[in-house]
Amino acid sequence: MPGLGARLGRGGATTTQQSLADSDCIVIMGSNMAENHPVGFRFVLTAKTRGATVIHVDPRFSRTSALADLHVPLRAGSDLAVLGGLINYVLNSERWNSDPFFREYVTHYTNAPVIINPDFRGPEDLAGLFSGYVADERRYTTDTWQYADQQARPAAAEDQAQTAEPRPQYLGRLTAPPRLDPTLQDPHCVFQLVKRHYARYTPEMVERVSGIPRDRFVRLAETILANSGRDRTTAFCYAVAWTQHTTGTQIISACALLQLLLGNIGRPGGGILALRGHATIQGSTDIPTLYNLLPGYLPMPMATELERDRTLEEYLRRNRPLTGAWYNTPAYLISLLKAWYGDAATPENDFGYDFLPKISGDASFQAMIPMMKDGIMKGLFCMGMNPAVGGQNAVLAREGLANLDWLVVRDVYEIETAAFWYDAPEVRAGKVRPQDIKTEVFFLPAALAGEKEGSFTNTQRLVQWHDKSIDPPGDARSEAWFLYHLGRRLKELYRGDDTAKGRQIAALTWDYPTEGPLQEPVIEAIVREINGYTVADGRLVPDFSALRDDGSTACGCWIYSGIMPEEGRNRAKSRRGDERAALEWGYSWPRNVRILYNRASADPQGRPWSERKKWIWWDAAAGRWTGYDVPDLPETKPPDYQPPEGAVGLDAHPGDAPFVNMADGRGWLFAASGLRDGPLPTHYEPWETPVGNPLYPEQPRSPAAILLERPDNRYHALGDPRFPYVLTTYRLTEHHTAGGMSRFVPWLAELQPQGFAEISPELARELGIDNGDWVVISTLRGEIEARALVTERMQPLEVDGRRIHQVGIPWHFGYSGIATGGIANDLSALVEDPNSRIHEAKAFTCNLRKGRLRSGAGEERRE
Amino acid sequence: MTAYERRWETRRGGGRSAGDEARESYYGLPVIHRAPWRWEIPTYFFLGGIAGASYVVAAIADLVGGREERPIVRVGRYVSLATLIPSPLLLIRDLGRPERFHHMLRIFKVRSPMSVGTWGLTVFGAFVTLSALIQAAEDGLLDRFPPLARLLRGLPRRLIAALGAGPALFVSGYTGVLLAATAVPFWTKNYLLMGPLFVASALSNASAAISLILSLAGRGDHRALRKLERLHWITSAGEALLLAAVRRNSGPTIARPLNEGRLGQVYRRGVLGAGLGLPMLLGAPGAWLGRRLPRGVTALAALLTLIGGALLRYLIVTAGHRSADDPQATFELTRARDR
Amino acid sequence: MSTTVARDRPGLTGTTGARPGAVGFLTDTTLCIGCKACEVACKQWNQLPMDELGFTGHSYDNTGDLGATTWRHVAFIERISDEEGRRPTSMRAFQSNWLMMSDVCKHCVYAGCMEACPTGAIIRTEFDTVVVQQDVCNGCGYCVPACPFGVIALDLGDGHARIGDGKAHKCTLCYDRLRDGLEPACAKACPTDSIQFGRVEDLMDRAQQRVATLREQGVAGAHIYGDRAVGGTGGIEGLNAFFILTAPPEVYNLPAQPELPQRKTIPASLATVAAGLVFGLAAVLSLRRR
Amino acid sequence: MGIGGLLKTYVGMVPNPMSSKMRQVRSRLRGADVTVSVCPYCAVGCSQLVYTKDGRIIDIEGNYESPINGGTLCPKGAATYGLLHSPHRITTVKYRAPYSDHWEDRPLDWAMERIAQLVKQTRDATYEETDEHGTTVNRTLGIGHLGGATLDNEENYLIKKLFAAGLGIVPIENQARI
Repeated sequence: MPGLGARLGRGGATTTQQSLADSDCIVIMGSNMAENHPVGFRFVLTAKTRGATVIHVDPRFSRTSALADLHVPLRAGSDLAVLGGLINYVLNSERWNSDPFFREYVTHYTNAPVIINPDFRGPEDLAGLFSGYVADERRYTTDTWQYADQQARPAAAEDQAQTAEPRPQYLGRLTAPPRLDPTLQDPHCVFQLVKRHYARYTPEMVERVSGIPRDRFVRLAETILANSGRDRTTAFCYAVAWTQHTTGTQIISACALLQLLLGNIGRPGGGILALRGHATIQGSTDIPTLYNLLPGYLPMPMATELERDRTLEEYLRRNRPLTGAWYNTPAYLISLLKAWYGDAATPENDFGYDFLPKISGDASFQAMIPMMKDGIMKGLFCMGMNPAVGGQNAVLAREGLANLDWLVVRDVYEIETAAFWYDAPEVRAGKVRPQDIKTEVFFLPAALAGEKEGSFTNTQRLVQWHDKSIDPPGDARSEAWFLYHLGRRLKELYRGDDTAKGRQIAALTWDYPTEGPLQEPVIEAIVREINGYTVADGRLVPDFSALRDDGSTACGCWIYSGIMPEEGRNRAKSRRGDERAALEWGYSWPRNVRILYNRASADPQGRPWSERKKWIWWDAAAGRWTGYDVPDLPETKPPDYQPPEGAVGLDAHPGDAPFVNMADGRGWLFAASGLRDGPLPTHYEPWETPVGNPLYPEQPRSPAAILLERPDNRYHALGDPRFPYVLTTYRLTEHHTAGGMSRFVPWLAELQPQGFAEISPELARELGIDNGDWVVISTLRGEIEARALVTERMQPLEVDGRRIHQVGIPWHFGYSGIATGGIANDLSALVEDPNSRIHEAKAFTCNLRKGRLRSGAGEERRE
Repeated sequence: MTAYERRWETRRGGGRSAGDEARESYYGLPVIHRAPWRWEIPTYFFLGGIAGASYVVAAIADLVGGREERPIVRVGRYVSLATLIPSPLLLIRDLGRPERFHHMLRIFKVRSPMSVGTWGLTVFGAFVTLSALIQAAEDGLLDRFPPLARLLRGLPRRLIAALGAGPALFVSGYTGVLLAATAVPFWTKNYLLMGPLFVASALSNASAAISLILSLAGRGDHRALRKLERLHWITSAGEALLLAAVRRNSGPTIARPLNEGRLGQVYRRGVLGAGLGLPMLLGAPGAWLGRRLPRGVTALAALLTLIGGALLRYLIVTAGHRSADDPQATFELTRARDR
Repeated sequence: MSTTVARDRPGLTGTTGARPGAVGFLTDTTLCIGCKACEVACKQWNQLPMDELGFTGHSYDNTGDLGATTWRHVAFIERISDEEGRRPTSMRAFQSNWLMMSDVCKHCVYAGCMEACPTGAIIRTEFDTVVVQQDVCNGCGYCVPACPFGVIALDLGDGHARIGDGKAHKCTLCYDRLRDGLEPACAKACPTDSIQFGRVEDLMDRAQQRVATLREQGVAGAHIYGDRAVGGTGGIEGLNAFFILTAPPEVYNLPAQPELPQRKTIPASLATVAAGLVFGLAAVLSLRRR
Repeated sequence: MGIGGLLKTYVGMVPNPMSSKMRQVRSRLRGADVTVSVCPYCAVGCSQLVYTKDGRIIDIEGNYESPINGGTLCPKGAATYGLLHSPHRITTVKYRAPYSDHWEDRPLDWAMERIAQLVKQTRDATYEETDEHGTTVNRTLGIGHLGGATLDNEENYLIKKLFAAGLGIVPIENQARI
């Protein structure tokens, strides 16, 4: 989640679900929490019963809205305009300017006072663009975005290689401490830049863009303001309805910006809770199955025009800041190399640095789909993922699968991805015949939690262990089993191969002990490796502070280091809960901190902001930070600490710097680096939109969005009359993602047995549609049919004098299993947010008519 | 196609939303469940009613009648037996678990008409059999077993008949109570009328059944026939009045099944017209003016009455189902009125 | 729809005839998020098959009603716009505009199904809950129309109940779990404590406080369904599984003031006997010797 | 029970003839083994208790101890038992030959060996030691991996380690971007 990383330093939820119970106001925006995280919603209701106000800002009236005090419907894709409006409203509000708390928090804990390079220009000056735009490459050079008086040029942010996670820490080298203006008056200081940038986001403008009536917006803003401050905190909950936009990262970072201004970060009942959708989607970013990351958010080595990490030394020069927690990057990377290549990693060979593959172009999920279709990718493993349904432009995704030489699907059911060659709509419609599909398909039955042991990392960075209770049935095996034995066989096959590819696999340490009749690898042996150990005696390290850059330590993922601090103590297994931080329940990275940046829960002098909101505080007598949580800074660093000349790492941060991962220890209202489409969140329309952009008429859509337009992935022009409706996709409580884990389960399938499209009675009247009628939804990518669920929960909005209709489609459904229906992603397109490379599924355009598909494809089998 | 899809086919217009469909009631879905009974139950109501009533007629004829009523007694007893025999079979056939029919006799529960009914039917069964055997003995059908025949002829015939008349009357009427003691609007709203209606209908059917046989047997007993016709006429009149009362008492919503559609036809043309009106018309001269009717007419009137009786049971049960399926009927019945 | 405003009836509101120590459910719809965890947890624990109703278009309710193989059913009623068709902005506290209610067997203090049962298959357990003994029920089906709430049903393998064992089924309030001191599956699963399990008198106290709070917060329509004023009327004397509703019962497809059917048994019997005598007399007069 | 009891039970207003079988009813959790698990669906991280008897899972419920779910579950979590025991669960290896129109059953061991061979073939055919500038890249774009967010952290670790560090596969992606 780069949106958070770029401003706060870590790409993870800043708070816990339990902490919501301490909130005075909870804003759920870009999320349908009650439906998609019902159990997490308990804490929202707890807060509500304690008197908190719950606000749901969403295009649809959902099960979340039904429990909210305030429902604010907006046009899908206008979120950033609303957040910008809130920022502007707050900055000009009487309360914010009169209550000293806000100014104190902002001047000490954020980079508001920092003076920025005077050459910087914003969209209001440059017709919707920031300074440094390279038009023909649709990208920015960020030199003008930098802090003033810094010699070194910034690095990562301007590279062309696509990073899913930003690297705010790579703010070059702070050759001089940032120049500050505590009065916040300097025209080039961040505060003034922010103020100027959002000046045009007035309530009137918000209404024109989002369709939220002025008074309703003011009610929203006033409620949030009234519930932020020394003694009150407001929390934001968001999910993929913010992420899945070409400006998704910036929407989220706008929220971070707002929460920093309101002094809600790092405090109980405050913060930003990212609600993630899979059991360990956080874990799979921490220990990434992502092409551009190494474990612990270390970037993959690059081989591009601008970034060429030929050697370890070059890599570190680019990727190691002198200040902040990332100063120890060498220790983290070299320990990782030792964990992976063991004895083959020596000082002489840069610890096997060359064994690591280097990345050049985009190889993200969206890029992989054309790679398959174009024959660049010939073999594919799918482990618990269902691209035939979940892939954007799923039609193209299935064409890609059909062009592979081989495909290995590991799952528990015969999901669409395994059955595409005989069951896909195009096959059923007779457009393709199995006899024409060359792909060699393997379906390997997988094991489920309960049939294997291991750990998940939940939405609040909490690592929890699940025990194994029985062996998996029949040929079903865990992924660990599959990978371990596949690796064993491959090492066998390459034995004696002295080419580079032979040496690479030979160097890999792959000697895990196995157990039981199935020869399962011992999972806790993997946890040992992830936690890290000293190479000499194999003793476990207590946490990442013990990691060294001389090859004496090995560690598979530095941010998880400490999860197994000593033999036989797996902290993911600790199961003693309590009412507050529950520090003895599971293990939360980093260092078991529950609320991130919690230094900000105390004032600059280290005292709690208020009795009601105390979390951690400085105990002068003991000379250490104490409280309910693990302090998210060096435990004994006094609040008044001032870094000596030439200090490095965390020693370079003063005692009032909560954001330890940032080069200057401050929360970034202005993201000098780490974001590819601008230092300040700016509202651009979704790539497909029925309306223009009144904020920046010359630049209606994101200038940096990454386009993958091609004949089989065409886009709708801005305001294309053939596709007048805004389409948004979402989940239902009763199903899970692409349905692989729910549409095959009878008890869930019966609850939502068939795909449907939700439309407003107003639109239904225009098109002569009654509740339950069949409708066809179409885009330039594909068309599907579905039942119409005509409901007042959907509503048209008056946007800039035009009435905009919105159509909603759950994207769970497919052609396999018990509950079936048209595939929503057959309609969506491949188009990327430049920072996270996520697609835009929450707002694009479509057409809708009464009737059915001629081909009958997508019809559910029951008929 | 699911029921919902069929419903959609019929809709026109556009803009009808899920909210609209839940405006008048919860998507028109029933509030209560209708009785799961199939055709066996109304058939039993019909036959069981005749069984009980014809025993009553026979018993009364035996007790207060003289020589010329003997045919009524004889036929009545046989009819009673004949119609009783299939009854338990029908009831068992309707069970979800027929092999467990004896669980009915596991307990005796006064508040459950079905429990009481089962016991009543059992007791009545004994009387019917006994009386029928006695009759058989008197008719010399049992002469092949002289001791048994002698024993039966020795029994206190009239005493048994008197004792049996109670359970008989019960069997002819408890089914009405059984319907009354449910949550089904049409049945429970008319709880004071169901039993009487069934008794009346049972008696008129029984007298019709007996006169049908007598008339077909074609023996010289028009006196008896005329008396039967009178009874038949009175009970039919009672039945007609009770039916009218039911319709009136139900009120427009709950009475809807009687007024609408095919069932409305069954009610008006079938039960009221063919089943009650016509036979009463045909039978009136015989019943009241002492006219001697052609046997064919008597037979026809009797036959129509029997068909009408069967239709009545079908009507009452089906109307109950309809009212159970109609949420407005239940709301009508249970609307909050501070009792 | 007939909209019965729930009037407080002095002496009856908040009272229940439940026997001391009786246990039951309080289903507080104002906390319900319509997630249907109760439906699934129930089917999981009781190993009930899925129903094949298909897509209904009834908002998010694809379960329809309670039946032989569905013992918890979440109703969804959309009341989004006001009279002028305006969508809501600020709404009344807790659940509003989209009503969701998890229905279940009411375990009546005096239960129509149990009174009707001729085999004694339906009994009142030591927890004062009403349970069908599957080894006794012979599927006569008389309990079905005897339930004023449309809860119990025969599984004849037709409709969407698919075992077809011919017997009557309904919520057992997890009798087997209670026997081992475990919380019923639905109440345990409920993420928002909309479904609460406990001793009826405690739950009733809690419900009254909750209703009071809700009314203070402006939820005028908030009321208890299942005390002796509403839902537990007419000789039912209260429901061991009762509810907090914010709209008239009819909106949720519940009868406002149902009656215990067996109340009719005695008057109906007397009327029948009377009729028997009248028509018997008629018979005597018609058939007497002259 | 005495006569009174008998009458009350069998004739009274509240008859209660409990069958002997009914008297024996107990929950099936009696004598079951229990292990602690985590819900495999969304990222809330609800703790679950998995009950087993003679090597079979008989029930999965929420864990009261958890500070997150405190015993509760959502419908998906409550259906976890159904996820494991669905009639649609496949427990044998299925193989579809190129251009074939049907599945075939194959032994697991055969499939493993065949997959290893295919990986080697494809890798050997598509491996890049250096890019056009002569920078060592040691990678292949010819093989891809999808998935991870539904697996275990340790499994994600093995995927990245084997596929990226051991085989030089670049396109490794999961649902984190979806």
